Amino acid sequence: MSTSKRKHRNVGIIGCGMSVFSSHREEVNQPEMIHEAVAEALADAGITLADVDCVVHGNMELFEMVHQPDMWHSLGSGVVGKSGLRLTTGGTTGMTLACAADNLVASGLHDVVLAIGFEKLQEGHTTGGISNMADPLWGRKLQAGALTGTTAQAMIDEFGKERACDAAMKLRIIMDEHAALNDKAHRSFGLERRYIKELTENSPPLVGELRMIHMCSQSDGACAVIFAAPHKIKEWNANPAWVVDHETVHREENVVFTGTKSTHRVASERLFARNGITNPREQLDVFEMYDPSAWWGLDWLREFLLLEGDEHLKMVENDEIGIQGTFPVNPSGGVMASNPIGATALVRVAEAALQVRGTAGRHQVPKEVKRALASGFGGTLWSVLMLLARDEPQGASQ
Amino acid sequence: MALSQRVGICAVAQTTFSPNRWEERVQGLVWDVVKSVKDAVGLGFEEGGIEASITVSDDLFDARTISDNAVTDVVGAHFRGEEKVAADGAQGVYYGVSTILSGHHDVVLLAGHCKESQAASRNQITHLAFDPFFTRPLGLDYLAAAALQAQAYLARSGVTEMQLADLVMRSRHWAARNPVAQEQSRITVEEILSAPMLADPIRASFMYPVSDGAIAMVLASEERARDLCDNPVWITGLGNSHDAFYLGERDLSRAKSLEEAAQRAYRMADIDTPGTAFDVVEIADQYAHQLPLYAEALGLCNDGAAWLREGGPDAQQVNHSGGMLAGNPLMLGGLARVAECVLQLQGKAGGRQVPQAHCAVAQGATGPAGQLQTVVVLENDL
Amino acid sequence: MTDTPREQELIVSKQILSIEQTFSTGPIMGHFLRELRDNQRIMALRCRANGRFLLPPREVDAWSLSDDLEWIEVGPEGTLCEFDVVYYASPDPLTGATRNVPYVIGWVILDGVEGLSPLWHLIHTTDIPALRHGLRVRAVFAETRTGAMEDIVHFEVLNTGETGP
Amino acid sequence: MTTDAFTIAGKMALPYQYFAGATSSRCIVALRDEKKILASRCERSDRTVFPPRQVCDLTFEDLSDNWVEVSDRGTITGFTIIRYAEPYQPMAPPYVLALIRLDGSDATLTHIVHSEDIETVAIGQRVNAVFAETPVNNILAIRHFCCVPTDSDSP
Repeated sequence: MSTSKRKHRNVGIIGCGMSVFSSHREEVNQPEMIHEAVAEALADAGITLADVDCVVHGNMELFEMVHQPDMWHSLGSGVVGKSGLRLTTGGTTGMTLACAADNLVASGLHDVVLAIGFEKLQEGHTTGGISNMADPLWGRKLQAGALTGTTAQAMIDEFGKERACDAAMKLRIIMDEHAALNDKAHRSFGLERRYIKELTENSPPLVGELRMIHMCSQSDGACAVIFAAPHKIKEWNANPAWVVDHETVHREENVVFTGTKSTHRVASERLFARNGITNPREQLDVFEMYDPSAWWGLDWLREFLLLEGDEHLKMVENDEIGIQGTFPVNPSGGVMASNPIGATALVRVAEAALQVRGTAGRHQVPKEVKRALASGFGGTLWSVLMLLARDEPQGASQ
Repeated sequence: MALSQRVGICAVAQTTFSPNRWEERVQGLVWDVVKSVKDAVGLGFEEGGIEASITVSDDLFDARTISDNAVTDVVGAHFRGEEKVAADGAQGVYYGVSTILSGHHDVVLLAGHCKESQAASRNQITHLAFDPFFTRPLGLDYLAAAALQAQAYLARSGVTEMQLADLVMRSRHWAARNPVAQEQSRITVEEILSAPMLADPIRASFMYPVSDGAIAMVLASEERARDLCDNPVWITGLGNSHDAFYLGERDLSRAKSLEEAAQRAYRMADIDTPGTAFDVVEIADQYAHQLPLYAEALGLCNDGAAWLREGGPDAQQVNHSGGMLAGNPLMLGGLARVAECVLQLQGKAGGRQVPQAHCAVAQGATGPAGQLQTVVVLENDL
Repeated sequence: MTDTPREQELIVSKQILSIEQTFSTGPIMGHFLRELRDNQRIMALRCRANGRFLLPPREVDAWSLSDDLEWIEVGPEGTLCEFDVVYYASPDPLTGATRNVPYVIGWVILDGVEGLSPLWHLIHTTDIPALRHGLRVRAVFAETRTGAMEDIVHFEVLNTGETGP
Repeated sequence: MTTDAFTIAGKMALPYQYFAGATSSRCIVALRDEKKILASRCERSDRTVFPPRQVCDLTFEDLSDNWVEVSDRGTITGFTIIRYAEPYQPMAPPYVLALIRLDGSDATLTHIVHSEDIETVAIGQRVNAVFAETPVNNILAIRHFCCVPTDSDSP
């Protein structure tokens, strides 16, 4: 796993599309919402449906209770007459789709692959759907979706209640400020920094110190990303974000929050070792993190960036993670702004690609982006990372 | 375009298929086959061993969000990579090959499971594949869709009910020689034709039986495959294709997406004359009429009725496994076909062995009336 | 055909979708659940390869990939190592019914378990603010037991004043 | 075989709400209130399709305002007789489920066909739509299609 891999051929992201993200999409059905993202991705890439060879689709069946939804969704995905694959892995689904699209192009099996992540959470019961991931014989009666207060409690124990709560809320406010710059964001509340303590205290608790305001949104939405082979990128004179590498780290079925290194840290260690990254904060220019809550986002900064002690708190306290900061995190507003679960991790890849391609518009970070990192989260603390770059990677065998 | 290198299948294992494996959870079924293939290639999940796992299962069949989370432990995915293909298992082979050809992995575990017996009925699951406003209210499910397909195909081809009955008997004949097959007992024409009509022209005896089971394989790059076993089976062609969703917008008497999938796979494998190219053919015949229908689309014959009359299935060595009519769960239909091809090409097919088999084709289908079709071409070193 | 979206009726279909299931325990969970039901005993599996305890027991130890496992009786008392106070009312996906809140979920290291292998279950308390790591708790078994996790109704907090390791 | 294994009866049950979207809603409302069948027309693929759709699945042309009213009469192009029972079926079996090509178009939809003698239903059978008497917000706003004599009503 830590051995250096030689990619058969390079793969670039040349088009990104997102539907409107909202909790109310009564005006479109599922394939129509998917089509919004697909049409935008094709337009962004400057190609047409005829140029696409293969469509990779993913979401979670129980959120909408549609079996093998890529069948019905072919009405909006463009897959008819083309190759198709469906992969799903939970919250990481979007990132798995990106890895799959990268594999399918790099393998030579397809030149142009369209990855589509999707969820229409308004059509089902999100927390109930997530609770269904627990074993029916032992955890399902207890599980409350993806809600847990254990990270909040651990951070309070480690850093003291006031500092931990303020840092979590500061991160939440920064994400809200970013979301205000992103036209696609589902929600931006206009949270004000001067009310940091009141915002925490006045928000209803969900589980322990995890409060409503800390939690990600519940969104309908689709994301489409187009991956292409080098000769197509040249032929179309496209503006690519190159896929450098990716790493998937799952964890056992039973959730135990302690006792091992985090999957995030392990994924980073492996990915960074393969790609010569010794100082991620220096060598990476922007990070799109799958941050399901302010507490997890805060805690995971330390894990993904291989930090120790309270460095991650300082990054937040000193505004380093802001769009103007030295290490911008989620200039899109992240998952607390928009969370159509099966699309969410693919949105992280799309947003990282937009930053690398310099096409993020109002939420483009104001510095050169040579390398961007994107993360996906799901399952029982599963982690997937993808590294994107402005310059074409060297060393592909073809 | 031809594949840049070959990917080898080094080991396969299947549970016996059974109408109700009530005594095992899916974890137990999957562990049985994973352990078997892992031992066969002498690898674990340590550095230099199996690098990643690809699983095949379905959240609705498992009644579980993230059905692959249930098998994380038994596919060796703790602190490692696992990706789930939520479609017929032949799609898992398709994806598995791409993870190796991309250069990302050298050795990959593929493990699929499905317990059809868990839900009250399979139809209640496949009903939910239909859209909520225009097709679900009509009570559509995959059985109803297959019946419309069967009616259209029989009307066009002239294949008779008696010919379908012969196919069921033929399935039982071969299944009796396949130790993992579910329906091994002899059955008479009278029994087949007196089985209840489910949806004309599909009788209960023409439909694949409710089945539980698991399948695992080890896939490896050309270089590693030769180290891992003496006779790897090479994947030389892959193709898949989607048809339209609404049944009224397809010619149900033909399998257009299978024709396209086959063309893609054959182009890759450099096969010009599919009618004579294969020593082993494995077709995912969820319903008896699909065997001749899909044989036409695979280019094995032009006229399914004549092909059946003239002994085509025997001459072209189709479904010596017993096929899906002998019982495989829906998610594993194509994967079981690939598994049989591997066993045949490795000379491990016992009493159903095709002598001197060199080239095989396996087919799998996903969705209503085979909307998504997958074709895999396999060869051995001779 | 000139309707604006605002004026247009948008059709919605609301339903509860339900499919009856027959869940298998398999021999491992089956043994665990039978012991709960018949003997009010909590049985863990210990992996002979690495000594790790599996609770609830599973077919294979995910860390060692070994299925060489032995049964060991643990509990019924233990120590609370983590807990969540849940205020959010979510539906029980096995029944569709909405759960009552607040309730407490705890991770309990049962006596006899070596290492960090907690059992996840409900914690019964009338004093949520008093909950803390290290509290001693004990499994309370149901009068009528069916061979399910609910054969343990919950863990009750012991008023020993004692805190575990 | 002795085993500690046993089985537990359970269910998977959750609430869902599906949205038809603006395009399909327009069609369903027309079926329900005006007893009209509105199909979508794609000039580029030269197809008239029912169920309607916002975009053509083959060409990606925007069809959201490309409505054509099609006939409520048609011809059976394929059928089956459903004889197995499931709780979600629209009526007690046996009943005919058919593919029906509507007159004057290539729009072919799936629907139920009512017949005095279902065993005589065949390809080429002429049918017409019978609309539901009470409002229904899906395809069952057409209650079913009914067989009509072939010679009296040629397309």
